[in-house]
Amino acid sequence: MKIQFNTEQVKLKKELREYFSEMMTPALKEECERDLGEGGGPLWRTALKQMGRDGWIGMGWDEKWGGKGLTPLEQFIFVEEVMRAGYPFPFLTTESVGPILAEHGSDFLKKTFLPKILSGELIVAIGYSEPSAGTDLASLKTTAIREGDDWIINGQKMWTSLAHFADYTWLAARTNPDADKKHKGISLFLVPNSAPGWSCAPVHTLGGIRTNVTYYDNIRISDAYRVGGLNEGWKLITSQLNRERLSLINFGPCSDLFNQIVKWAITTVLPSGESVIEQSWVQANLAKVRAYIECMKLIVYKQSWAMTEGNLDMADASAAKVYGSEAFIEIYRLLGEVVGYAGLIRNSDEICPQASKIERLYRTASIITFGGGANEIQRDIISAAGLWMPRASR
Amino acid sequence: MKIQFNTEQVKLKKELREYFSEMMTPALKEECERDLGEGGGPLWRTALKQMGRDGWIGMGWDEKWGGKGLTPLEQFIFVEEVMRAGYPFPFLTTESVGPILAEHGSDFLKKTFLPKILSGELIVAIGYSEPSAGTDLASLKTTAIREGDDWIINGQKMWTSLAHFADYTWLAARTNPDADKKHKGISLFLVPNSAPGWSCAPVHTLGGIRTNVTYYDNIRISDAYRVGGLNEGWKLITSQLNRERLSLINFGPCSDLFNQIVKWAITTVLPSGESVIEQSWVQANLAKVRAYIECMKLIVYKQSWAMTEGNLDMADASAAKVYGSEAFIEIYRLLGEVVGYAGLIRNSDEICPQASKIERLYRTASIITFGGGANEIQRDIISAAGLWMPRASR
Amino acid sequence: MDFGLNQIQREIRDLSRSIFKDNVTPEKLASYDEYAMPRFDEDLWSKLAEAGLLSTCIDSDYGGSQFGFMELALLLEEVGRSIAPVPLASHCLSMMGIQKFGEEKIRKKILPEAASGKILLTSAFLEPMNNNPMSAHSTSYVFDGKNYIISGRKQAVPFANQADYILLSAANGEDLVVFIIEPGAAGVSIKPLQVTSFEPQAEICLNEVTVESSQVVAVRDGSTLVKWIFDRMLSLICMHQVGVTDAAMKMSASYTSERTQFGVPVATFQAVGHRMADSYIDIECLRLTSYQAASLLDLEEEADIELQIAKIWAADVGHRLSYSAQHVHGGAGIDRDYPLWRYCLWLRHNEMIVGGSSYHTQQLGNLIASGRGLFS
Amino acid sequence: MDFGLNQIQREIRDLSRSIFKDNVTPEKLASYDEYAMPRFDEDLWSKLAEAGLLSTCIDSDYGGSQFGFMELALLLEEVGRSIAPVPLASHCLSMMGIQKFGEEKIRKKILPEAASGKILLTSAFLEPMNNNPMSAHSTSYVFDGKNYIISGRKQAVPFANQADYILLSAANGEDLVVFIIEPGAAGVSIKPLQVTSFEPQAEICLNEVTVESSQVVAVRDGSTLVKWIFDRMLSLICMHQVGVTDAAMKMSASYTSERTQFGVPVATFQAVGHRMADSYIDIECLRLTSYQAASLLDLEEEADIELQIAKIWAADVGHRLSYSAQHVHGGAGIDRDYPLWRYCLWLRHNEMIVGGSSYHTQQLGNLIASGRGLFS
Repeated sequence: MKIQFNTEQVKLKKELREYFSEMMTPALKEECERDLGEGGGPLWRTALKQMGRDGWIGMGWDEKWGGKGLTPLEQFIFVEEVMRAGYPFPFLTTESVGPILAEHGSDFLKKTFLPKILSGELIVAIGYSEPSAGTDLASLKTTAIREGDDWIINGQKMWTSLAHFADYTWLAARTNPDADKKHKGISLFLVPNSAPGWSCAPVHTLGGIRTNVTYYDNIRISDAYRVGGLNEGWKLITSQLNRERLSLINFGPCSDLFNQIVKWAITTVLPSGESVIEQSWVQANLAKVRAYIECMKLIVYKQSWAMTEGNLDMADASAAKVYGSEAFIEIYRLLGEVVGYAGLIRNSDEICPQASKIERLYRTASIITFGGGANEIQRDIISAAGLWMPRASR
Repeated sequence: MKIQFNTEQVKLKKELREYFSEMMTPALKEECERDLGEGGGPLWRTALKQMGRDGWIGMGWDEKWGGKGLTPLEQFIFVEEVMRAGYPFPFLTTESVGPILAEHGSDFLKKTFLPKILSGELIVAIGYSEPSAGTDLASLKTTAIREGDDWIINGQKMWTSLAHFADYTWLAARTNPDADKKHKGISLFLVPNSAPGWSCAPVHTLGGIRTNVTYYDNIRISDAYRVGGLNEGWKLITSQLNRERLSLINFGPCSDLFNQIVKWAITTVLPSGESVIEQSWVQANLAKVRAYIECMKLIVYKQSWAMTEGNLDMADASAAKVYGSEAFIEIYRLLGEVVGYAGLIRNSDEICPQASKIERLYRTASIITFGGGANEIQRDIISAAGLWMPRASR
Repeated sequence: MDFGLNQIQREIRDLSRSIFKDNVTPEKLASYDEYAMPRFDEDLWSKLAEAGLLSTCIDSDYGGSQFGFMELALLLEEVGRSIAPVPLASHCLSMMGIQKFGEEKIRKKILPEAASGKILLTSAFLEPMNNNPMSAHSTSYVFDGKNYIISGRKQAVPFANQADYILLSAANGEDLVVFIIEPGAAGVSIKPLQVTSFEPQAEICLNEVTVESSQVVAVRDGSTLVKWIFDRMLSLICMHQVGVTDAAMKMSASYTSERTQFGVPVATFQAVGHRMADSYIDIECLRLTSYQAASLLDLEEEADIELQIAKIWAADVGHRLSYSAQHVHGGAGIDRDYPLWRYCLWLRHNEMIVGGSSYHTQQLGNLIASGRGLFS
Repeated sequence: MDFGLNQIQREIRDLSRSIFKDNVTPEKLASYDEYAMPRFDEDLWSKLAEAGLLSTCIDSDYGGSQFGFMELALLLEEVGRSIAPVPLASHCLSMMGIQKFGEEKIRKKILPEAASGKILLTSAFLEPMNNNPMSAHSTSYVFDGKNYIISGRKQAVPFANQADYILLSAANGEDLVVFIIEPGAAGVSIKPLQVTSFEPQAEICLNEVTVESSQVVAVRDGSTLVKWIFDRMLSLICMHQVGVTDAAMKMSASYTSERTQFGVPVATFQAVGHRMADSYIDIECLRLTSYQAASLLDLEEEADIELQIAKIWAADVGHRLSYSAQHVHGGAGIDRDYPLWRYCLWLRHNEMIVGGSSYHTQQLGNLIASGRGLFS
């Protein structure tokens, strides 16, 4: 038991921080801000490929796919630092789809996709939700019907984030409508967003961020693009979501935000003559934020360590997702109180340079409490898998 | 809309406060403390009868039962003040059983019981819960079997608080084991605790307070002691619980406790030289307590007003119970933090005169989150009755 | 003690609710999103004026209906329920301040036109980094024997660019004076701010603005006037929040009752039902504390403690309800094609404006430490 | 970075868990209820001594196993899990303080006997109304050229009446000196306090107690010693709480899985399952922050920020879990014939001792305001 980084890890963190401080040019920063922390712009693309060339994206990956062969902990340090720098890293592709593909994909798929993912050349969107299949994912209606060596895909997906600039969609479709249980008739496909019949319409959200409805109209793809066993897609979905849950809870950006706000509060003087941080309620708010983030950090470090040890626990992944998603909301609120009125202003950072970011973060924070598997489902998993409590049949 | 007392009500409050400050002699106070705020001692009995003779207990009651004919609001002011004075008032008898009896009892029962209740001469305990019927009250197994004009009662009840000094038990028993729904086979009886076959064993609780298991062994009582319609006891149970919920949330004692702690914090100096209340976290704790209690006050006043208007809402009664029971817990915690180590000491009030009371209150506070109808059930009621949301069948 | 509405209050509530229901639609509200145009529905404003709802608290001498503050407060609850794009709070409070503290000449000049909606008023009391308009002033004046020369900055001024007159406070040492100025006066520059809720708000910079004595609303009791209006502003923010929260909760209750997953309405999952039950309790607390504060102000009684408590609940409940509502809606809650999201903006606005929960908790704590706030 | 236990740590955990499991039963614990007798199982103490568990952190020179602080911390988790009636934390920390700061003479006199359990040690650093033993001292000494004369008051001293020696701090101006005194010394009076958890605790009054130079453990670095022990005391309170919370949670999970209502296990109601899930998350947070603080102290690194955070969680989780556990148990949770209630007493004890959550949040806030606590 030693809950501190070793010397190499400390060195790596430092190296990465320097790398990203150079990479994040003002122009790239501006582009990322404009894209509301979603990425997809040309400079963003270029930077991603550069990271790939420099070997960062695959730090914790096997060398045969272009990785560096380090552990999930080093991989996590990389993701933490790249996010901390303000770069919208496509972690769903690299940290959740990629590893599942490496585990369950055919040799063809692995050879086709993994090197491109690790070199930052290929982005994958996730296509699960449908208008009537949200939390109840297994009731999805998009179909894939076999025709010779191909599949014909028809359906509609909701909340396909990044679809408008992603290259492929990691798509769940019904391949056996007659299965005795509905989650047993689903298979997973990698559908090129360039395929004829694919289309996409924007959905605008509270936080200003764009997501998409995607349509699949008689899309024909080869069986070679099916991932894992026929009708065995449910296992891939849950494994992918397990990984996604972890990568959603990245504390890099909010630990940096905390640092910035503390410095601002120490140096900013109120009309009354005292500094912002001299107000005791500000101290209490910052202390609460500090304690929240500290746990977030330890939870994700522990899970990265568990992945290294090969014993990532299902209840713990769900716990990380519930804790992190709900902690983010409280953190943004507490920091919003500290910056005060400035945290309501969208178009000016005159009072506090981080205030308009907090304004926006507050509006985006709910997404991951229901996205990535609603927190209710996660709590069901925790009490069942973590505490062996029986649960109601659904 | 005018959320302030009128002149008469202010006057009444003042009159009551003076009355109780005289009534609560040091000897009576000591007896009440010794009985852990439960009552039952000889001085307590005497005082109750005196309050009855002085016409207070029945303030809001019809004059024909010995009441004064005022409204539920005046009745509430009385209960608030008597509790505030530290007198363990038997509100279950006077504020929940009494009114239900007045509404549903036969003339015989009303004439037999109401005048005695209003004169402070008769205490009733509640007998619902059983070893396997807690939240699922309708599954109770205690039976009442008809024999001529009488009923023969057999069974066991849990958590029969006050039973060891009460005169009667308000007992729910199964009178039709074959009813199509289990809550349709239950009737209500008033069983004298002096009846042959009645016995009682103490159960000691976390907070030190005694409750009881009561046993009913072939108790014979006349049908005249049945309350309401045969097999229609469920309605009486829910009505009684509705009233009980409200009377559990009495903010008199905790508003007084708040006042005492504030005064102590203002006048007590720390070794560092500053007063307790100069610590900003103490101010924040006290502010939170103040805000909690204010709502508790308004919620119960509003409901007393609603009773006066004859439109007490079921969802609101449940909301009061959930809010109040959970607010008490937070209040005792926040005040406990303020008094610090003193709030862990059972046998000395040297540091802070109220500290050992807080020590005990913290240990008793959970009871009303599951007692009086578990808060889960109350929340089910609120979403269904207050928001018209469908709920799962049980 | 009466928690019910009287005849007049019921009428005002029903009338305003029906006007808002007919005139405030998601389609209309959409036209103000992202400041596409100033969030001020002038047609609706005229209708409110015609119905006599702009002048509930104004004396009949000036064309008003001469009701009390409670009636205005109830009206604001309806503004909140519909998130109607009208500057009711700032306009009415400015009128009321003039009526109570101004001299007859200024009242006659301003009130009849304001009561009928011909001109629009607003108030500028708040300043940067300061939630308390009664202390530490960034706007000051000097008196040159004839005129007042004002310099400084005001913040969070609603509808400054739309208003015909602005009530504005400025200090000279301990003295606080309230003036009435025109937005176009020399030395006044108005910088529009875009805020969470899309409400027109502005920062006002005053650079040696010259003001005549006739423009003074309150000289000796300027700080009394500022406190009088500010108290009522706090109260109306809370009342607005009562309406916003209630509407968002009911939207959530009905959405989850209709949306099915796993073959049953989402509402039947106990976790969802209980979260809504907690919202119900939360809103009852907000409602009761807000009504209480308004009721005290209606009686011209002091309400310092009660206002802090109401604002704490307005902030806490706004925060909790916003996330509960979004969460139980799933994706629909954040989709700009579904009406909930604009309610979330206002929940946030009312939570944070003039200070969040932590700030007001500390304010309440200060009052308690000074020996106030004991229960009677 | 390693979140796992090494071989030695696993052995210590398994050994201690099995000793506590065999020797700490509800029946035995019942004999200490309401201070019927001092809550100190001397038989169990001997068994721990025999197993070498009293001296994990003591050098082999003095008969110890020479492990680190982390091993002691893990041992305290097991004490918490079983709420074993043994004074392990106060005894071991006093030994460790003497070992680190005392002179060889005093070490030789005390440590071998303490390591083998023949004598019992405790520490008296806390004072009335003060959670910080490093400042504002109510106990002071004067040096008369030969001896030290101590007067003042100490509070919350565990097992003062059972101990053979007490480490005690006293101040003279800015200087803080730590002495080792005998409870029976002239001028020492011990007033037993009855606390929530039934742990033997006492207030110590010192009335001109004369102490020789040989009894000084740390003179120049007295405040370093006090902080060194106090940090570790905070850490062990948190580790104890990890064990208490984990046991109470598991008791609740299994009770609700077995208890049926409405024909199904209570656990199958989503509200119950989710409340337990929240407890699971809570305890994970407490565990990780507590392990982290212990790990830093194990490395002799500074852990001011991390200790405050761990204690905040220890308090918050203790509070929440106590009421969750009681609640989902229904009546059984508060029935003294069922084992949960004694866990609730310890949850409260560990929550409030040396300050609750609000106090420590403010302490952490002070550290942040002083520029410490930024993320690296």
